[in-house]
Amino acid sequence: MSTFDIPIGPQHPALPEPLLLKLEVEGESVVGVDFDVSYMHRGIEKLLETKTYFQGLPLVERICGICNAAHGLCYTLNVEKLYDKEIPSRAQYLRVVVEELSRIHSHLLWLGVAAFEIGFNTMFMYTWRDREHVMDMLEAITGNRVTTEYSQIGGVRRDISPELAEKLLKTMDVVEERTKYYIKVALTEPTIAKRTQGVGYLSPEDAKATCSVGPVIRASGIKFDVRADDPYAAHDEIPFNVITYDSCDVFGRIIVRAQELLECVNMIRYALKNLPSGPFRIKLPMKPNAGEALTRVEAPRGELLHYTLCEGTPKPYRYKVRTPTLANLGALRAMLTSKGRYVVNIGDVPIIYGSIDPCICCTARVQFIDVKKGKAWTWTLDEIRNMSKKVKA
Amino acid sequence: MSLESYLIEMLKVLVFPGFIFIFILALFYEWFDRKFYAKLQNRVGPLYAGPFGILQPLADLIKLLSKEDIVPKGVDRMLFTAAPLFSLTLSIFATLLLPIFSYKGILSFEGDLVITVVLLTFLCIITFFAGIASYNRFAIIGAERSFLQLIGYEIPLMISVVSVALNAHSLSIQNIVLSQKNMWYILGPNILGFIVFLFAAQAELERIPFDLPEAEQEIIAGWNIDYSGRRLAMFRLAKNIELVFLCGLAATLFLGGPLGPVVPGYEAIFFTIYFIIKSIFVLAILTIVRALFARLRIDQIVSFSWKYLLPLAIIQFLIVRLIV
Amino acid sequence: MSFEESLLNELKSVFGENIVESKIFKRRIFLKVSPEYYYKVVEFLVKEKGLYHLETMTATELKDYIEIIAHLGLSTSVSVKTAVDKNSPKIVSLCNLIPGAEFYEREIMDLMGVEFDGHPNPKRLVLPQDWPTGVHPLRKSFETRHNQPLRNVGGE
Amino acid sequence: MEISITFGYHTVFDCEVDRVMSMLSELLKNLFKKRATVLYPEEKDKVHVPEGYRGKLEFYREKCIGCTLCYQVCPSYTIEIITDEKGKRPVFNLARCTYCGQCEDICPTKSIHLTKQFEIISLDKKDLVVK
Repeated sequence: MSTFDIPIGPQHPALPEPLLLKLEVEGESVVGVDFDVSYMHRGIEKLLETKTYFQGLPLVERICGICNAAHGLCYTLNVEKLYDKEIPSRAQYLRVVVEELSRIHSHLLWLGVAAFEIGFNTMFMYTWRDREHVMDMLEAITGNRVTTEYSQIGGVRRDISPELAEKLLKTMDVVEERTKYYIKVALTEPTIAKRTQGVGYLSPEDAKATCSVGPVIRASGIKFDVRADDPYAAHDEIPFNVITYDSCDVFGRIIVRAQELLECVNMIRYALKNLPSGPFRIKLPMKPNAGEALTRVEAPRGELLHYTLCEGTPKPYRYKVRTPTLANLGALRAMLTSKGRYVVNIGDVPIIYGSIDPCICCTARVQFIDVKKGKAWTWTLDEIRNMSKKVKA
Repeated sequence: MSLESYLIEMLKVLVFPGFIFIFILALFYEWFDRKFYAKLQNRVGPLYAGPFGILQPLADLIKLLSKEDIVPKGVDRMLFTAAPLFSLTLSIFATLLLPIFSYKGILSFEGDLVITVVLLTFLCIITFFAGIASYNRFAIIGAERSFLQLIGYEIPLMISVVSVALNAHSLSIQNIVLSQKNMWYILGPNILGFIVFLFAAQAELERIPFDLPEAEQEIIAGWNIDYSGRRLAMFRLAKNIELVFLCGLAATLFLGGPLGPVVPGYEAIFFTIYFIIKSIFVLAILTIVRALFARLRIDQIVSFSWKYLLPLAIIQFLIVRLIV
Repeated sequence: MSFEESLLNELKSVFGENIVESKIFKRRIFLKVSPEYYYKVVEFLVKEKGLYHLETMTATELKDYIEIIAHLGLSTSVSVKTAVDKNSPKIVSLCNLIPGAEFYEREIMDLMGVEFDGHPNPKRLVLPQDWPTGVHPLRKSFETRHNQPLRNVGGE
Repeated sequence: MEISITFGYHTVFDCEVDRVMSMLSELLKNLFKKRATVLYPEEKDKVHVPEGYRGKLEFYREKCIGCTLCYQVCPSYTIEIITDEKGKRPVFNLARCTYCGQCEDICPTKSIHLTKQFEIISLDKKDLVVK
């Protein structure tokens, strides 16, 4: 049978962000795939070199809207390593609370998106409705729904009052109840099982070889979680289980994420009960010591990595961000072109793509709109207007 | 034929229960479907156009009609223009067979039940040609899928319809309605057939879990990807009228159509009300099914039809055969 | 002796003088090796020590050379640094060893202009397809337009 | 509950009813629930803004000592320092503000405050300049 190419993206209803998947299709089954992630131009790494460490924090938080708490946390932990100062443990606990809250909101959001990708609109509406509870709590604690800006260099921005903690615990009860319901639906609903079991197979060997991270590798049965392996903030004191599942398919990824929600709820409860007293923030000078630092954080999508090289100036000499989606692209290719057990159907592409919880804006953060050197590149507004006239005529 | 009776016939076709009534009903059904779907999902649904957003489908239709007419390069122009027209006319024609205000429809003859099934198949074939006409990759896949789906659901649909006909000893809709005077078929032996018919109707209407030909997340809009403006409006209207037709057909075949207790002299009004209530009941079930499931894959749909729907339909047929 | 120190000692006993520099942090070792031994050190760590997970690869333009770092590791991590020439940067690719290195190397290729020998798929990844060749945004010679503060509205 | 019909070893038909039920009962429950949507522009009183929300910025001139710390931490060049009769002071251009709250955080005299007001749209650029 002859093959033909199907472009999925850069604009496509199933893709929330611009990515081009060039699928080679034989009838309804996928035989080849190629990516292009170069549609989001932001240039954040270069931009960070022009800002001081304090100015960089709000920018880093905006790399990704969904896992911004993880980005902010990773950045602050990373920069604090340059100072050689002890950070108060109350701040570390509060950081974990907000990080886990944002993980709950991200996983609930992902559950909705996954349901949407397989055409299950009702589940999509329900999960996003229940996510609002978490968003409200984030807003009450940090002052904003999405860009939390909670973790600051030297501690956290605000303390949690006892009333707020009480309210948060109550919200956790709601979240736990709803999560249990979603796990039940995911396990029992026949169409979800049909659409996800055996789909997007990623063998443990492939998962290791492609260096995939986060729920993707854990759903292939490999116990790898930065919170347990390389604990940061207060994670070495707060107990939790690393969830793994060995079905190696999309179904496993749903179950892993859903079970992780319950773990998050328990971690928040533990952190709030055992919250140490003391200051929640110390002041640090604008200028860190020279040196290099590297921090890994388990973002909702997987291992997130920040690296910085400082030459003793207030501005970083080099700042590097590696987001989980970039690490999972190789795994995505392996899933989409898996040959033996299950040949991928066109209908499965959205859910497989969705199963890595992609965030292309994170991945392609290192580019530019404003370019001086490339000759034909600095178009002024008038030039663009002229061009559009030409196209019309 | 006298002028007066001629005029009455004309009124029947054009106003009630013909074109205008069906048109209004189609828009109302779409509104009901959307609002009920939203309610199930704890949302608001259409809200601003008219009271409770009841005019929203009309507003959508007017908006689409007033849009620029675009024919993409490289399409088969004739087929591209003809497909929406055919789709609309066939679906309107089909509704004329429904017994809305009396025991029979405007068009009624021995064997009209066969025509309804034929029309349903034709509507699907038009979908296929509409997709093929636009020469788009997604449209071709959508068209392919709509045909594959047809292979799956058509035979169970026919068997479930035939077992009703067998029960009534007639292939005419009028006789089927009349034979339900004592007991509706859904309460009698035809409950399985009703379930099969509902699933097949869902597939015919391309709604979740069988909305593969136009699966938004997979192939964008499937066979109607290139249609816009007036042509899309016609397709949408045709789909809504098909919805009326299928709900009405289910109500007629299994729920006794327009039958119910009436005040003598006002049969037409009562019959119409009963018919609408019953078909809205069917629509509500269809909407719940839409909210209940995720979309199946194409191979799963075909195997679902052959593994579950067909045995169910055959069992239904055997039950009816034993009774009659 | 902590696990990091013993690992470092083992590395030093195997590679001896080729490990130019080393630093130990909590659960992390920074190594600097000569370019010839870069692949061999990584191979040793992946095959012998089971550090199959490549976290990422970093390229930084320093004053005299471009520094490439391969960050390997699960719970204890090793960052293997090496230096490549600034004018014609070229280094062996890790893709044969770790297939997951492909995307990180393509990213460095785009942004820093380092060539990787033996890369299976040396195409653009993060830069637009019509980006001018030979322009690498993360080089220090590349200037952004907005490196000066924007003109402000002031008391207008 | 499970309905299944088997001939010999072949399951001809099986349907697990309670599988579908968990979703169906939730659907029907929601039918009688109040909608979750807040019709925002109509029901403004229902929008709950918590204490400490980072909204429109307020500036108290009498407290400011002109230390320019806010200028140094602002990531998006929102703040410009000008000199008036009392000395140095910031001027904020909210069109550029990202509402990160760094200036409020670092201000030693609490002369900058982010209010709960979140509707900041204006037709005039000058309304967005806080003096």
